[in-house]
Amino acid sequence: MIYLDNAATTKTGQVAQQAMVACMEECWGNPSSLHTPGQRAAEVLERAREEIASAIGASAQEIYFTSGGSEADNQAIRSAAALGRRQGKTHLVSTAIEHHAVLHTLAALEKEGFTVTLVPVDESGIVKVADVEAALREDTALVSVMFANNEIGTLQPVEEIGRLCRERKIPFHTDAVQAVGHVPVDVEQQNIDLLSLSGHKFHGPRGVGALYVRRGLPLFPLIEGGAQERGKRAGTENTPAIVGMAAALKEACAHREENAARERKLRDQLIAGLEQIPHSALNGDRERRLPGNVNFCFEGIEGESLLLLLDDKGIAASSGSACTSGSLDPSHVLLAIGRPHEVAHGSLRLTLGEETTEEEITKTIQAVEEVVAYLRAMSPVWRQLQKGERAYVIQ
Amino acid sequence: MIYLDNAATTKTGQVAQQAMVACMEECWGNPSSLHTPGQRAAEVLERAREEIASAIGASAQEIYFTSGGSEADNQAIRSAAALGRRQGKTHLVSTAIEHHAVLHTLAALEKEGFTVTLVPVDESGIVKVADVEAALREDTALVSVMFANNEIGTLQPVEEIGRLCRERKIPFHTDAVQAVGHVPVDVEQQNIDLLSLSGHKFHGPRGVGALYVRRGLPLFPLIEGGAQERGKRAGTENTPAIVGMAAALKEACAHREENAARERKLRDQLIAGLEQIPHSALNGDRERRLPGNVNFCFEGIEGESLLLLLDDKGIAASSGSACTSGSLDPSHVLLAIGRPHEVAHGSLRLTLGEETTEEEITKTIQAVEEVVAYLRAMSPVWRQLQKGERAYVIQ
Amino acid sequence: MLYSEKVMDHFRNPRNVGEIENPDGVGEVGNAKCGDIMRITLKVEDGVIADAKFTTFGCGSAIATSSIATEMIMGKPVEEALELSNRAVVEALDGLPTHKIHCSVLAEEAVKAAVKDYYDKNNITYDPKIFCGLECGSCHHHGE
Amino acid sequence: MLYSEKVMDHFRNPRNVGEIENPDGVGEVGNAKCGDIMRITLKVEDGVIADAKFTTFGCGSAIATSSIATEMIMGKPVEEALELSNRAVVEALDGLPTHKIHCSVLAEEAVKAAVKDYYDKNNITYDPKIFCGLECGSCHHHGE
Ligand SMILES: Cc1ncc(COP(=O)(O)O)c(C=O)c1O
Ligand SMILES: Cc1ncc(COP(=O)(O)O)c(C=O)c1O
Repeated sequence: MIYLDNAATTKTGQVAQQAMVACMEECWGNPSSLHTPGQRAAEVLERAREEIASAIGASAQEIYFTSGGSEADNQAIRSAAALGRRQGKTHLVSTAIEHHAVLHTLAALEKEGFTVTLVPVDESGIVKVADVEAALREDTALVSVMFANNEIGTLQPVEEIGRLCRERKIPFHTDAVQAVGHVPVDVEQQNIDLLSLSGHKFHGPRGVGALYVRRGLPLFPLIEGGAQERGKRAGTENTPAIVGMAAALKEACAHREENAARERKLRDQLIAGLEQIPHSALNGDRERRLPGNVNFCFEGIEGESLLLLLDDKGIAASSGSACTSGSLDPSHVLLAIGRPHEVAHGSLRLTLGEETTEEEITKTIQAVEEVVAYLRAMSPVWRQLQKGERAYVIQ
Repeated sequence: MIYLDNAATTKTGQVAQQAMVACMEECWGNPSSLHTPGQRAAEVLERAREEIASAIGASAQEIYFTSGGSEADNQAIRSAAALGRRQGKTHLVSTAIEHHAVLHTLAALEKEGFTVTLVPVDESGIVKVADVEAALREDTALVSVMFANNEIGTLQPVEEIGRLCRERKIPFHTDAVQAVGHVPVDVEQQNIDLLSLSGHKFHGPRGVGALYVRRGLPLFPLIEGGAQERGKRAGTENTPAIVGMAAALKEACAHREENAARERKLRDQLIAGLEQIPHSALNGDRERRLPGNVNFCFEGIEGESLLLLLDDKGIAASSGSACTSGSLDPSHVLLAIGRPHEVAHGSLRLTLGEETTEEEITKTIQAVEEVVAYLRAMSPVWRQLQKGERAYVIQ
Repeated sequence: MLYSEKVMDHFRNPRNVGEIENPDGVGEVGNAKCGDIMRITLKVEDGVIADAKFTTFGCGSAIATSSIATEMIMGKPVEEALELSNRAVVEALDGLPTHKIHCSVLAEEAVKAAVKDYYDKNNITYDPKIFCGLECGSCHHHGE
Repeated sequence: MLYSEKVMDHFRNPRNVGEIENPDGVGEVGNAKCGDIMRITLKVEDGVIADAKFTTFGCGSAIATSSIATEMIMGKPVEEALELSNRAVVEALDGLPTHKIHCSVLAEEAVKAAVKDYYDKNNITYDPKIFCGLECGSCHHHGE
């Protein structure tokens, strides 16, 4: 199996698994308990908090553990909105290409009386700093711009947007779920006030994430109950998963540069290979993208059948993002970069990992070529394109 | 170490750990991905859903996985409240002894315009069905009564309250976090519409739980985003933990009766032993309590010092519940059963597990006797009681 | 698996792929914007469907439903082909995921459109009601 | 650990537990409702604290702060004992968790109350301001 869906999830690495099992065996107490097993768990919990903090240039008291990236996004946005509401600020700014955890939370807030401005992106999938600036208002309560897009891998100008927000004292959130462990992230340098991350995107465990909240910025709970996480997130702390996530992130950061360099090289080989396919186009910026992300549109075919046939050939890929697979609408990200509906349906995302080899890339190029040709042969759209009865969207 | 804090958390059992590791090794794909690794994960996820459902007499489509008991409680209550609001119903009924995940959510809703009635309990810690009935109004949107109390272990008349609610078409939620896997739970027979459970209370993993929602009852998401859990709970599914929880629950249910019988016997021995200590009193009902729960008040001493000294003797216990350890207020549950503040501060919770032995119980009785005597010897309150300068609260 | 073995079989080994030259009836439904287009061509001999071929732009189940639909109408009198229901297609495939049911509707519509074309070309009169709904396309099935 | 080793040492091996018979000064602060009561008794010789003992109803840090407070005032002139601050108690214990700081306040107050009692019994005049706040108890520190 050639696994090229690392943006959907990564395999929990041995480092993380061992840390989890050790924690379940040795430090399984409830960290809120005062007895020795509880306090032993509290210690490993706080050590993990320090490790996560240091990986993003934060301090431990600024880290709140959550059940994953979605919860972190929801809490960050709802909390900033609640704070804004108290100050009479009910305008929220974000982009058209955010993850649904952000977009749907914004949509819910819109129903609750907030006004949302979604800044568009250019055809390479990058938001313009000036566009964000133009969207800011006196009553803007939050700006949320993702660090790296999960579909097309584009890296956003987070540092500059953060600076804008800092100057205007507007809280700035970034969904860094796809970035942390893969590209340099530093909340200080990048002027970030709120940041979401998720364990399973860097070979850590599933169902655990963290929200960074700059010291001094109020945080409201999304899940109410016990006094865990300094009263900001109730629920018995998931110590084994937290410890596993910290171990995985430490490992990812230790090898970040070498992994990124390897992936970038393979990524560019893959892009070069797929570009040989006629009427294909890379989605997203060629340079400013995640080291492991490749995303293409192929004219005349549809993505699901493409990925199912690749699966038959032993290649695990995706079309759009995993969590929208139940939907029939084409990717909002591809529409946002200007791909027409019919082409947006024909997308393929291949996301590399540390384990990806050059041989796998060669095989993948070959397989995609074959499958695209096969599907085009049975596509009425492709026939029309070839007969000139329909105009090519991708030249 | 004699571990008598199983209500705070249980050790993740071998059954659950092995299921988790197997899942992380074999079925680690994202269940929303269409490729083989994803679909393999989707299959084990759905099998786990069926197992959890069958353990509580539900069907698989009625189970939504969450990050634990707190999230399930929050979502159940907020969802029922949102539904009520649409129907012009803004009255919520619960009890004075609920877990903070319930009480704090209700308090938050109160600020949002809901009216909350907290029904009191009698001195044995059990809510009267007639009192719940008297609290119901035309505009009652939800009744939430916990199945078993986490501090004093009392079992509530869930089935009868469920029947009342059913007759009046009021959604009925029960926080069954302490009950599932320990006492018989059947959503059909017990007339339950919404039920919360949490993996780590029956030797399953931490950070995973489930919300049962009766078919036909609308459910609103607490965490927005991807289309996971049929659009009701966003976030990449925590398959390894879910599979681990299902395995643990299956195991717990398979041995439930024998475990309960053993624990009940040891529990009663422990109660009998501790009652020998002068001016001590059992909290909660003697019969209608969890098989593993023992909770005492000792006059003239304070609980934290008691449990720290027990810890020094190798016994892990708790005073009040684990997640309120940061608080200085005495337990709301002990106050609700009529213990005055000064006595409520002197409580000790000992919660047994499958591994608890008779020898451990004997040692524990001995140790508690010693520690209580030691602390009383240095307590000014105890001196006053003995000199008759202060009246005993517990005879 | 998302799809039944039957769906995967028809997806992996689609029957009757292609385009009949000088067909007696052509039906094309769906649109590329919605992500599925099905085109069915028919050869009719003595009122019986002697051959049927399809081309499809669409997801796995779109390909599978077109494939099985051509199989199901082959050798049948055209009036019987008209009775092919999306439900029959779903059953023949051992089920489809809920959000893919619209593919079976599309397959039914493609067959109907091809038969209508055959009727029209041959001046065969029919009750227009039987083709009611064909023109609406299927986009509204997409939950938009 | 929740508590420093120093706290645990004073909790496990409390110094000066007990009640001095015929004490020269007695201070009792806190109340059982709030979960802590500290009682300190003093023996004063030539204006110097010759002996100090405590009894405490309370949590681990309440016991530890009482213990160390008696140690810290022992052998000191009473005026110096009056200068014992809760901060000094916290420092001597290598810190206390935030929600336990009130225990150190209680220890400071218990010492002050005992000295005040000594002053009152011996008709020693003092500026009442130095005992200001003593009567309020410590319940308001509990975040109620
Ligand atoms: C009765 C009750 N409800 C809810 C919870 C919260 O569960 P969790 O810690 O899994 O969020 C607990 C335990 O912590 C509990 O005992
Ligand atoms: C950019 C982005 N944000 C948020 C999420 C949600 O994270 P999780 O699945 O951990 O809730 C994901 C991945 O699923 C993501 O890629």
